[in-house]
Amino acid sequence: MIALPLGCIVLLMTLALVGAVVARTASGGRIVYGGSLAISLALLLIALLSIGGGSSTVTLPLGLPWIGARFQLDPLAAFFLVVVGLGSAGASYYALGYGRHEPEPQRVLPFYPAFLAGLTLVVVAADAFSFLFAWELMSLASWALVMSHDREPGNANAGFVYIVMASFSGLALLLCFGLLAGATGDFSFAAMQAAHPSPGIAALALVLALIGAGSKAGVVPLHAWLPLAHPAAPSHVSALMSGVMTKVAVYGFIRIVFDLLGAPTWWGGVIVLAVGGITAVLGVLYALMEHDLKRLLAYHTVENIGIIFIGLGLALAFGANLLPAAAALALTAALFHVFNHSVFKSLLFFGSGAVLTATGERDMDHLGGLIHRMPKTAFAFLIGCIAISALPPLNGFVSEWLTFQAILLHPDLPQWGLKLAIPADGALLALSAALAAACFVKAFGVTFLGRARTRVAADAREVDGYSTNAMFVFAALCLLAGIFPGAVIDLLAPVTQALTGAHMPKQLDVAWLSIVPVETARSSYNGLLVLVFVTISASLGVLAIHRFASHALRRAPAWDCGFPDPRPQTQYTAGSFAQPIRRVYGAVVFRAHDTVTMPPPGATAPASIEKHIADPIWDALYAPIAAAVWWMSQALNHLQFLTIRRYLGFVFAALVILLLALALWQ
Amino acid sequence: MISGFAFDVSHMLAGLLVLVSFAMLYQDRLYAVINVLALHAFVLAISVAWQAHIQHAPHLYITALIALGFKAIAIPMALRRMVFRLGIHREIETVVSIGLTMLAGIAMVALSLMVMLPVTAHVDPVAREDISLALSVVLIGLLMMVTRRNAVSQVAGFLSLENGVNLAATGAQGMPLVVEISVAFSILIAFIVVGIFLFRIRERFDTVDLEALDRFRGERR
Amino acid sequence: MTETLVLAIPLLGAALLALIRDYRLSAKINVTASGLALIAALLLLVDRPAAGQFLAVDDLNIVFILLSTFVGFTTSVFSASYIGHELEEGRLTPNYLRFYHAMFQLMLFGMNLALLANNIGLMWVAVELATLTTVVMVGIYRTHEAIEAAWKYFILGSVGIALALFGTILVYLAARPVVGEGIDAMVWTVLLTRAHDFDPALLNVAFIFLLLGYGTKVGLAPMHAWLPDAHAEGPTPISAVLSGLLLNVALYALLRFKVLLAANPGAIAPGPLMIALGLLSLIFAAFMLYRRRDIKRMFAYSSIEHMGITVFAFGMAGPLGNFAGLLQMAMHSLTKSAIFFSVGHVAQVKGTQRIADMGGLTSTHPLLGWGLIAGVAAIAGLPPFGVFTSEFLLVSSTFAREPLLAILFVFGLLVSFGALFLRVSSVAFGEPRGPTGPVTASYVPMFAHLALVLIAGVWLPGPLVAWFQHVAVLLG
Amino acid sequence: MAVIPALLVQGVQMALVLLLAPLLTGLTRKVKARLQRRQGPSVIQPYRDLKRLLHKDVVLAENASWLFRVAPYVIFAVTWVAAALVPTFATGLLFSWSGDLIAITALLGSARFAQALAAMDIGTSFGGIGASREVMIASLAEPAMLMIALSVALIAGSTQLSTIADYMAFSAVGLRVTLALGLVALVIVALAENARIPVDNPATHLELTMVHEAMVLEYSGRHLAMIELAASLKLLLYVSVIACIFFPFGLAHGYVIGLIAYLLKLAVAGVLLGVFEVSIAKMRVFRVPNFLGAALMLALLGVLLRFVSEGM
Repeated sequence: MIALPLGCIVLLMTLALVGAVVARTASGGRIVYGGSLAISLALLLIALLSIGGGSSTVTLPLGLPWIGARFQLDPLAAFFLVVVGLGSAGASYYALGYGRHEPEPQRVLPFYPAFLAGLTLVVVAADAFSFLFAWELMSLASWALVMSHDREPGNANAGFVYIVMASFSGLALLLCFGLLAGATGDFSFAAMQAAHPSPGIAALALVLALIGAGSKAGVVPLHAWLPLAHPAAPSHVSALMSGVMTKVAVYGFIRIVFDLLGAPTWWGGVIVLAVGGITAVLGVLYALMEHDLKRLLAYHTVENIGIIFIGLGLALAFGANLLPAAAALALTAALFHVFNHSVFKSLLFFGSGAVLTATGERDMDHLGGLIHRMPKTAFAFLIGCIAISALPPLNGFVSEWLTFQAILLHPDLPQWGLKLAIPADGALLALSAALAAACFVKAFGVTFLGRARTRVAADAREVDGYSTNAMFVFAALCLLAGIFPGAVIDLLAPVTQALTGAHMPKQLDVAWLSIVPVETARSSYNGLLVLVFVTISASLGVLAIHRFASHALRRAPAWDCGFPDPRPQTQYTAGSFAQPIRRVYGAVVFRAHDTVTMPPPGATAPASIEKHIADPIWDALYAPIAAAVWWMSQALNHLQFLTIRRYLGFVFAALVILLLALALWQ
Repeated sequence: MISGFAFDVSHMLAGLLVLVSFAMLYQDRLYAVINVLALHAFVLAISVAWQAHIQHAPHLYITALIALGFKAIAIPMALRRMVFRLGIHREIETVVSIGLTMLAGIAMVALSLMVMLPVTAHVDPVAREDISLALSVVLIGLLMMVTRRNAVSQVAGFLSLENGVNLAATGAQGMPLVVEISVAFSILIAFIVVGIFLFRIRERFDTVDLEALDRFRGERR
Repeated sequence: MTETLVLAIPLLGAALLALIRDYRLSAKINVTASGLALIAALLLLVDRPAAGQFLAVDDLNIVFILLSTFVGFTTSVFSASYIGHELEEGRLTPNYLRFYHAMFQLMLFGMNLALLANNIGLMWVAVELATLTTVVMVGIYRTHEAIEAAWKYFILGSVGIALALFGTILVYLAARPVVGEGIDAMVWTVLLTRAHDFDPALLNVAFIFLLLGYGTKVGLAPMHAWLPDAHAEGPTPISAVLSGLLLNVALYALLRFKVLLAANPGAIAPGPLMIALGLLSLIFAAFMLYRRRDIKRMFAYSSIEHMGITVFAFGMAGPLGNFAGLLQMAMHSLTKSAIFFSVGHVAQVKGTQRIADMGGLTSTHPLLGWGLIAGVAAIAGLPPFGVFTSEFLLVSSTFAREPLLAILFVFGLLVSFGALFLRVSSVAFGEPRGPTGPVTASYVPMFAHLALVLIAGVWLPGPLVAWFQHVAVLLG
Repeated sequence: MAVIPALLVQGVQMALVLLLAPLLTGLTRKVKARLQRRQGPSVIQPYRDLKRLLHKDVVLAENASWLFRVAPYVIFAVTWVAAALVPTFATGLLFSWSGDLIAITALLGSARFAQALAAMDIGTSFGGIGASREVMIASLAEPAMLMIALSVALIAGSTQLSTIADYMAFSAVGLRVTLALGLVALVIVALAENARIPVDNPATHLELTMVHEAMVLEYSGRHLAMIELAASLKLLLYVSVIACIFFPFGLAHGYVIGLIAYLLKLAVAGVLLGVFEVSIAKMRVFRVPNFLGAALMLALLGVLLRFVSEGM
């Protein structure tokens, strides 16, 4: 089976070259995106077919000469290949329409298939070299895509932060693999699995994997590149980066920590839990402060990565205490959320891309009322918003519910650290879910509802069929995964079986298609039934109204307590919507405060309000590092301007010091 | 085996070279430096000739001749003319005071003895003395280059450094290619001296003072 | 016989070029001679001559020779397309071009001689020859800056070369009691077989001098000062040759002596010294990259950085470390010269080397711009290029052995990575700045180098790996 | 086949909550009025209100979208389903396992989501103010609710309300710190979620203090009826949840006793709520977070203290 994905990768690489050639032609976009779509669908099919099967490996005479390039398709890889295939198929299809608006297609077309190839290659790589090769290739290709709109202000900075962070993540993983491979230089995953590292090494490797894979996934505080890079890239690429690439990073973490490291340790779970909880809450808080639609979505990716890591941390904690069933539940929850997030985040980025195409705006405060002008986009985006807010009956709720069920199993754990950490994480998870809902009320409400705030928003037109179809397909997936979660859970069974030695009970056998994580008496959920219930109740309500109530309907100006203001500027904006939350949470986290300047009574000057928000992580971590590097480079820079005599002095000093050292040593 | 007398003489000559190096370090006038430089090369020439004699290595006489003709006579003359023609200040600007420089020079000698004497225990005595004193000369030459601002005196420092290396080369008994090496070195020196002329550093930079030369650095425009 | 061809062709070429006035013809001859030298070097693969007293070919230097002749050849092709523009601009006169071409071949001769030499004295002489020729080339524009750069290069190089000679003499002194007087005590092949009997203390002192002496030519901090200016002020083909070849030649000399030390059980391990200097160079250069305004000077600092990496790798030693070092060195030669090829044309288009005056290159000159980006990505250690392979091996193997060193090393890599991308993205992206006229460039050398680096990143040929592994064992 | 009767009981449950909900609201209002020495409207006044609203025309703002018109039905349906999932007079109803306490919380979240969006749809500043305050309050109330669910589930070993109620009714649970904290927290959450004093005032007409009322400002006629009914249902739901977790008396003794017990519990709750509301003043909006934050902390503390009480 492994040969097929590799074949797809070769095809994608070829397509990248073709893309470079045909980029400037009229049909270039169709060729590249059509080809990518076909290959992605093939990948998806291959992955779905092979997820239940065993693993198949192949060694090619490439890469490091003495071990070759190894590739493997096991259940874990197959599952993530599903995510990659699905995400890239969607993005490619969407791009068939969206890509037509690209001003400089030659900056996108060659790199797009290469990016897809990199994503796929990471998942199937089975030795450290191939893995990192693919990992960095993925970063490089996506960097090129981030830089595709290079003349827009801020994008250069975005690309810079992104590539440096990507390199940082690659180097951290490199150190991690160096640790796992030992001095022998056997970098194949098989050898690493066989070599049981000592606890100290395993601990360090876990931390390095968390740093390396985490910074690519967007774990706080290593998330800084996401809100910069995602908005800069074209929207179908944003969808891929957010929906798929961060998942591939999660894959890297799972591969290293669950597969290569061997037996987990409980405090490893504590670390991952802590990081996950903080990431989830901070991610969503950042998102709430945002008024750029794509940045908001990027911060939500951070939040969802946090949720995934909570699940992974739980799986580690349970796994370390030999509770495989609970670990399988937690891991299933995490992987389910991986799938879900890739679907709804792609959908949301498609939607934001559609808005961008229609209006040229990403700033929500310049939008509004798009539900009238772009009904299809609005509907699909709404589905995405509900899904990401973890509301039933859509898919986001299911995975968060499963995570909660895993949290509920924590009294079985013996360690006090975990007993205290897990409920706290539960609170953070709940908080992030509630805040996410708040944030998407804001996102949808400000962008699509109300009245148009600008001319461009008022003149927006619905986007092309490819884009809307792509959104509808993903919206349908959100619903399907929400009402038939058992199918996804059963699909994940071989994966968790391979990684934790257990899997959740088979769900499709449960009556009424409910899902039952442990046993019926404990907890169960049935998305389908909830949907049917709600539909029936709503229908009953509608019927009753039609039967008994007045049908009359009058259109009139909005009442607004009697003094409506015709100017759309008086509507709530993203900033004003978030004001209560900013005041409650932001005052602590972001040192947020509003300055109101009131003119004295009688004066005709306008009052003004100014909001101040600091980014604590940037200020505390990135800014000092940047300043230190800058200071250091400044401090050393005068060494460029010395006289020859002084340079000779260096040589002289080096000589004397070395001789002295030698004399003393002897 | 080399006799005690031969050893004494070569030892004395090598010591003399170190002494002359110190003398050069002591000078603060350009002409004086050039004179001492000539003396330095002269002592080297004698030393090399002595080595040729005791090692029965006639090719070393060529090296000695090069040292005498080229370094002791031609180069100092060229330098003197240059100082005259270019109107270079006769004073040498030193970076640290002469006294401190001398102290540093003594430290260099101590260092070279400290490094060399233990490690050359198995080498024959002539080479041993020569090598450790040659190292002193090299280090003092480098010290001279580092503590003088003036290009000509830096060239003088480099020449004395190079004389030290030559001393070591000839002291190493039976070393092949010594002549070739000394020729190659002479070319290098000629390049330096001619370079100052050819690049017309005076014309372009007003002075051969390297501090001034260094002002023209690409990054400070 | 073949090895003399490798030497004779450039030497004859130099003589011939010294006589020819027409610069177009001499450019062609230059290319031809370099190409012939490359062919001769390739012949060495088939027919490896026995080691003589003066010349020898073995697994170590054949890698260097091939690399050297190849880069020499591609640079001559690049130079042919480069100098025409310089003549038009009036930066060079036909007379100077004649001189330039002759010197180019002479320089190649010097480098090949240094690589082929089986005699430490001969090698020293050859390195000095190569230095002198490059000094002249660096100063060929005769601007204030060029002369200053050449002068700095010359003085520092001369001191370095003198120190190297002192070290060489000490090696001879160490060898003499064992091997006996005369030429044999300076012949590599002989030295190597007898090295275990040498006086280790003497070898230690010798190594310090050789490390600082040849290290000056390698461009290791704190002896690096000549390198940035020499790269920035000379003609770009010379920058390419300096980075791609001369540094390697000096490194090669250093490696030879390292092998010698490694063969002596009593000598100090040269590793720690090389690691220290390598790390110092890497981190220092990484920080220096940030404030550069001149694009060629920036890439010169990047060369210092990479030489630091390479020396660090050889210092770490072990089969993996040495392998990584060799690969790093080869990849750096190819990549850095490719970068200089690109930068050369960029500077010609823009009429300046100031980074601030360049911008939007991928829009105005896509091939140059993307070529530059590919080169920078390669030099920064990103796949699919070969530097990634060597840095992968180096970091991972170091971390398993010396975690602290690996972290410092990774720190340096990251800092330099940031600087390179910071600068290159301002050159390659954004609003176009500066003149945007067409360029008559030969893209073949640049893309040939990049293609090779790319192939090496994906697949290393078996024989090459075998050599490298053999040499890695040899290096201890 | 026991499905038919089971389905029937489930249907009764749904009808029951729908019918009783306005009554509870009316009872509370009446108690409040009497305590304020007013006559107050009849307890069945909410039914009359609904009827009147149903017969009125809908006046729709000009730029209202489909979402604005669909939202009332969604809110109503979702709240109704959630209410139907809570055991009222009996446990183990047919569909009770289709959603647990977490799902119920999330369903209410869906209703709130729809409500807040609808409030934003017209593009008035009052809609915005209501929605933004509502989500702020919810952002604290919902986690608190989930933490309560967690602490209860840890004791009962289930998040299924039926199972919890059975466990609470039959096992020797005793008085536990966790439960006490959970009860206090749940009451706070219930007050907040139902827009009661001190968090919000269901009867206010001062715009700047409104939360829930500000959101429904633009609704009229049958749409408003749906929303009012949903609000009543929600109040009933919370009372039911509190009753079935903390006061599960009568649930296990057959439908009749269960029903009587349930009605009694509702009556007590309605009176208590009225008494509470008249005896306390409304808070400023920005003191609400502290109030709810306290609930969240109490619930979390309850979870953590559970280990302590288990150790005793």
